Amino acid sequence: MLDLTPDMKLFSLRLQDPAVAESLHYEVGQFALVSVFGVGEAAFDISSLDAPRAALEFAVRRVGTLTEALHEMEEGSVVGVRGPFGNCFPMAEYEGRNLVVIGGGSGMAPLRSVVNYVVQPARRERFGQLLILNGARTPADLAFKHEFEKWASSPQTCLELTVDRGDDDWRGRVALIPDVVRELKPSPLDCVAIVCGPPIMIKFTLKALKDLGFADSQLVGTVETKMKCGIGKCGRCNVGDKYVCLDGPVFTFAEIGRFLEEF
Amino acid sequence: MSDLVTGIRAQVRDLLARRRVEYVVGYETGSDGVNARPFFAYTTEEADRLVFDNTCTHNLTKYLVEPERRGSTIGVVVKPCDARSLTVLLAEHKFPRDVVAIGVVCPGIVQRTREGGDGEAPQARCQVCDQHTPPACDILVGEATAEGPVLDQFARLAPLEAQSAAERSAFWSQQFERCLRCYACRQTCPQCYCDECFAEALDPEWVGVRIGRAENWLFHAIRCFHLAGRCIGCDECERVCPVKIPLGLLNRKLRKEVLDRFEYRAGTRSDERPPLETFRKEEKLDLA
Amino acid sequence: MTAQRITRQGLLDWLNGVAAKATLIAPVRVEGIYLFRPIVKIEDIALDYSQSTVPPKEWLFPRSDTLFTIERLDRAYELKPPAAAGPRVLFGIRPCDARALAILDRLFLAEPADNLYEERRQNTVLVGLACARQQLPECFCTSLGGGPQEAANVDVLLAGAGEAYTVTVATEKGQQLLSGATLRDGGEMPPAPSLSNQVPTAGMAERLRLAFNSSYWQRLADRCLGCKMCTYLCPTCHCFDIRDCDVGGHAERVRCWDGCQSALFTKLAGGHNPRASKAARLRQFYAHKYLYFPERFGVTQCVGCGRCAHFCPVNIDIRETLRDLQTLEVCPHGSGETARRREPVGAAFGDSRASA
Amino acid sequence: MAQSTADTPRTRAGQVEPTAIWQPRLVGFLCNWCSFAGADMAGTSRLTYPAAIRIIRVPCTGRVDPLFVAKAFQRGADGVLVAGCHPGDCHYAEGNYYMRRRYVLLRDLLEFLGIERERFHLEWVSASEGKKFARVVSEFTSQVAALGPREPPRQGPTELEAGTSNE
Repeated sequence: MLDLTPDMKLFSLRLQDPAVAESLHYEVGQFALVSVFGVGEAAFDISSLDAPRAALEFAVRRVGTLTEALHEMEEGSVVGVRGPFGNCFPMAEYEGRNLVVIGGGSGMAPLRSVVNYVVQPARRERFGQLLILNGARTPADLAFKHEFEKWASSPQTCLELTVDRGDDDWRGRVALIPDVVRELKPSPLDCVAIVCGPPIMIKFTLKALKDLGFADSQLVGTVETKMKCGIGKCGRCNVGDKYVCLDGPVFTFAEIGRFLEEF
Repeated sequence: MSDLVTGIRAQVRDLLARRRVEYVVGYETGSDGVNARPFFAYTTEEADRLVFDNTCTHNLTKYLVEPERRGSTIGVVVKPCDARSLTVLLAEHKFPRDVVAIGVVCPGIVQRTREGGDGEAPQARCQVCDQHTPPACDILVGEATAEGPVLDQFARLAPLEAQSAAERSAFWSQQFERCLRCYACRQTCPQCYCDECFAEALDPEWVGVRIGRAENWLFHAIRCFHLAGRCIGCDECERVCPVKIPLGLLNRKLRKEVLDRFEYRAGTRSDERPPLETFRKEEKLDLA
Repeated sequence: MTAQRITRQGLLDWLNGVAAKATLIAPVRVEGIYLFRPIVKIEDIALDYSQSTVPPKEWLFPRSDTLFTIERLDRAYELKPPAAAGPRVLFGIRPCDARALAILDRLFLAEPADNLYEERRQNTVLVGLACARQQLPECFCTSLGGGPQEAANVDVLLAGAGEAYTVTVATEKGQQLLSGATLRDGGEMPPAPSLSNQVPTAGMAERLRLAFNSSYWQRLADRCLGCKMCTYLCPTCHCFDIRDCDVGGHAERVRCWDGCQSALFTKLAGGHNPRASKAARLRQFYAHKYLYFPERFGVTQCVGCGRCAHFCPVNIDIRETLRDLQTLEVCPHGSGETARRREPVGAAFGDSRASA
Repeated sequence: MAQSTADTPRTRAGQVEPTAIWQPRLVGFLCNWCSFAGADMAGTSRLTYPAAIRIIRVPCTGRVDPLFVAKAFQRGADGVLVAGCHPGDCHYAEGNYYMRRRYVLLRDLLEFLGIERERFHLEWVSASEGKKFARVVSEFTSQVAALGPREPPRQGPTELEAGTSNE
C-alpha cells in the first residue's frame, strides 16, 4: 500500500494461489472486481502491467463504503479479486503513432498502465511522441508523483502537470485541463488522445481536442459506471447499447458519442 | 362534461395564459379510457385534456416535492385530502417557491380493484371522509358544501387491535413477506421526500439490501413512524402496493394515536406544529 | 408433440404424485392476488387463475439470492456456497411467462453462465397452462410473436378449464414427468381466446434510436413516480444488485433484485449519476427491452404480459408508449429537441379521451 | 433450524438449549448526562442488576432515533430500555421532552406490529439515582422475562428462496 494523494492509495495485491498467479494474464486497460468480505465488491481499473510480472495494482480513491474499508485495511490483509474483465487499450494499434494521455484526478489511475507500457525502455521506440497531461484539484491531489521522474525522462516524452488551485510551493501551472489542451495544441496528425477523468472534465476536454481537429475515432477513454457482476448480467453499466463490463471500459468516442447524454 | 371539468380547464387555461405558473399538474383520462391518471399541462391547449371525476385517486402534491422540479412555479389540482398534504408540506417549508393550489370539491373516489370486484364502491378513506371541500386553496372549483358529521376514521383498526401481540406479529410477518420493496408506497407518498431514504442508506446500512421479511419489517415500521403526525390519510400507499399489503392500517393506527393523544389531525391547521416537532412541558402522556 | 386428455381429478391426482417427488410450485390466491408459491395442499392451486401479480421468474431468479456465506478465519476467509436447489416443478406457468424464461436463459446461460440460475433451471420442469381467456386487459403477447397457447417454452402444456384439460407434451423432460398420469388419447386444443390488443412492435429498435434525445421521454416521465414496480413485476427484467450483508453473526454476499427506475441504480460512490433524470431512466427501461437486449441477444426483452402497464400506479402504459414511438416525429440524434416540442404523450389515443 | 418458543430458552445464536436458563436480551439506550452516569453510580456502589442488558450511550434521549429501537427489535432484542434525564433536567434543555412524545407513539406502533408494550420502556434516571437504575433494570428484565423470548422477524432466506423450509 502506498499513499498517492490524501484520498488515494495504491494497493498491491499478491495472489494466494501460485498456480492462479502464474496463469493470470491481463491487458492494459482491463478491470477487476475487488472484494472486502463483509463489506462488498466494486470494480477498479488495473493500474499495473502484466509484464514484467509484478503484483496486481489498483489505485483507489476513497469515495464510498467499500473504498473506505479498503483504505482502512492493514498491510497483509486478505481481499478477494475477480477478473480480469473487459476490453483493453489496443496498444499494438497505437504503435508508430503519437499519444496524448490526459488524466484528471483519479482518472489517472487507468492511464498509469498506458504510460508505463509506453515508457518501458525496450518498447519506447515503437511509439511516437508521448504527451502526458496530468491534472488535479491541488498539487497534493496529483497521483503517481513517485513515477513522474521516470515518465519525464523517457525519450520523446513530455509530462505536463496542472492544478485547479496551487499552494505556496507550487511553481507549475494553475489551469483547467481543457485550457491547457488549448494552450499546448497537440497535433491531431497520426495521434491518439486518451482521456480519463470526471465527466465534466471529459466533456470539455473532448471539445477542446475536437476543436484542434481530433476526430471521434482518435479520442479514446475509459468509462466508469456502476457495475455489479462484471459479466454482462446485472444490467447496470450500459452507456446506451454498450455494456461497460463487456464492450468496455475502453471506448472510442465514435462508439459512444451518440449516447453521451448517459455518461 | 361536468361543471368541475369545465371549471378546472378554465382556471388552468387562465393560469397558463397569464404565465402565472409554468405548468399545472392535474388529471387526464388514462389509456383504458375510463380511469384518470396524472397529467402535466404546459399549454392552454393542453388544459383542455384535464378531467376530474371519481377515478382521480392520485395525490398530485407528490410531484411538487420531486427534486427535479425545484425552482419551478407549479399549479396543482388538489382534492380536499390532497390539500391537507399540501398544508403539511407548506408547514414543513418544502416550498420556498410559489405553488398555486386549485382545489376541487370532491365527490369521493371509487375503488376500481384490479380484479374487478366492486369497483364502483367508494374507497375506504372516502367512506369516512368528512371534508369534501378543500381547505386553504388559492382557487376553488365547485360549490362548497356543508360537511356532514365527523365519522369514525378508525373502525378498520378494531379487528387487528383486538388480537394478541403474537397474532398481530404473525399477521404482519405474513404481509411483509410479500413485499418486494419496489418502493411504490414511498414513491407515491407526498410526505416521503428525503433526499436519501434510510432504507437505501449505505453508511450505516440500516435496512439491508435483502428483500426479506426482517428487512421489509424494518422498512415499513420506520416509514410509518416517519409519517407520524404527518400522514393525511390518502391511502395511496395501499392503493399502489402490487402485492396488497394493507399499509393504510399502519398509518391509520398512528393517525388514531396522534388524534387521541395530541388532538392533532395532519394538514387541517397550518398554525399548529406537528406533534413530534413540539411538546408541552407539563404533559405526562400516561407515563409515570 | 402429441396431444392427450386429462380430467380435472386426474390432474389433481397426478399433481399429488408430483408433489411427493419434487417441490411443486403453483399459483395460489393470496389476499386477492395470485402468486406462485410452494404447494402444501393440492386444492390450494388456483387452476383458473388470472395472471399472477409477481411473475414466476422469482423461482429461478429469486428476489434475494445468497451467492455465498463468508466465515472469517484467522487472516483468511472461507466462502461457502449455498445449498443446492432440489428438483422443482413449476406448474401453471402462462405461455408469456414461459417465453420470458427462455429470454432470461439467453442472458443467464450465456457464457460465463450464472451457475445459480443454471442449476435451478436444470432442476425445474415447466408445466404450462394455456390462457383460456385474456389474462390482463393490457396483455399483448401476440404482438411479439407469442400466443395464449404457445407450447414452445414449456415441457408440458395444459389447455382447457373446468373438468377437462388437453395435454401437449413438448419435451422429454415433460414426458417423464407425465409418467403416472392417467391420460386419454385424442385431446383437442380448445379454441384460443382472441386478444384485444395489437401493438406495433416492428422496427422499434430503430424508432428508439431516433427518439433517444426526444423530449417525449421527459413528458412521459413527468408522471412517473420512480418506483421499481414495473421492473420487479416484469417477467424478463433481470437487473440485480450484489452486496454483502450481516445476517445474524456472519456475512453473506447477496444478490437482490434491483431496477433501473431507481435514481440510485446508476449513482456512483462519488455522487455522479449518469442517469440523473426520470426521463433518462424511463428511456432506459424501454431501450433495454426493445433496443439493447435485441442487439446483444437477438430477441426483444418483452413478452407483452402487460403487467407493467396494468400495475403502474400512474398508468405508464407500454402499449401506449410503443404506439407513440411509432408516430413520434423525431429528428436524427444530436439535434436535440423535436419540432413539436411539447408533444403530448398518448397522442395515439386520439381525441376521445379529451371529452369527459 | 429450530425456532425458539416461549418456554424453550435459547442462546445468543438462537439455538435451543434446554439446560441453559433463559435470559432476555435487552438493549439500553442511556443518556450520557444522567442515566449513563446513574448506571455508573450503580456500578461503583456495587449494586447488582441483571447482566442481560447491553448498554449504548447516547448524548441525549432526544438522539434516540426510532430506527435504533426498531433495529434492535429487528435484530432480535427481547426488550429495549430508553433512560434519560428527568423532565426539566435535560442537558440540552428539551431533548427528553421530544423523546417522551416519540416514545409513546413508537410504543403504540410497535404494539400494533406485535411487540408487546411491556418490551419497550422509558424511564427517567438521574446521575445520582444509581439505586433506581439497578431497580429499573431488574424490574424491566423480569417484566420482559415474564413475556418470554420474542420471535424476531426472521433473518436470512425466507421460504421464498432456495434451500429452506418448504423444500
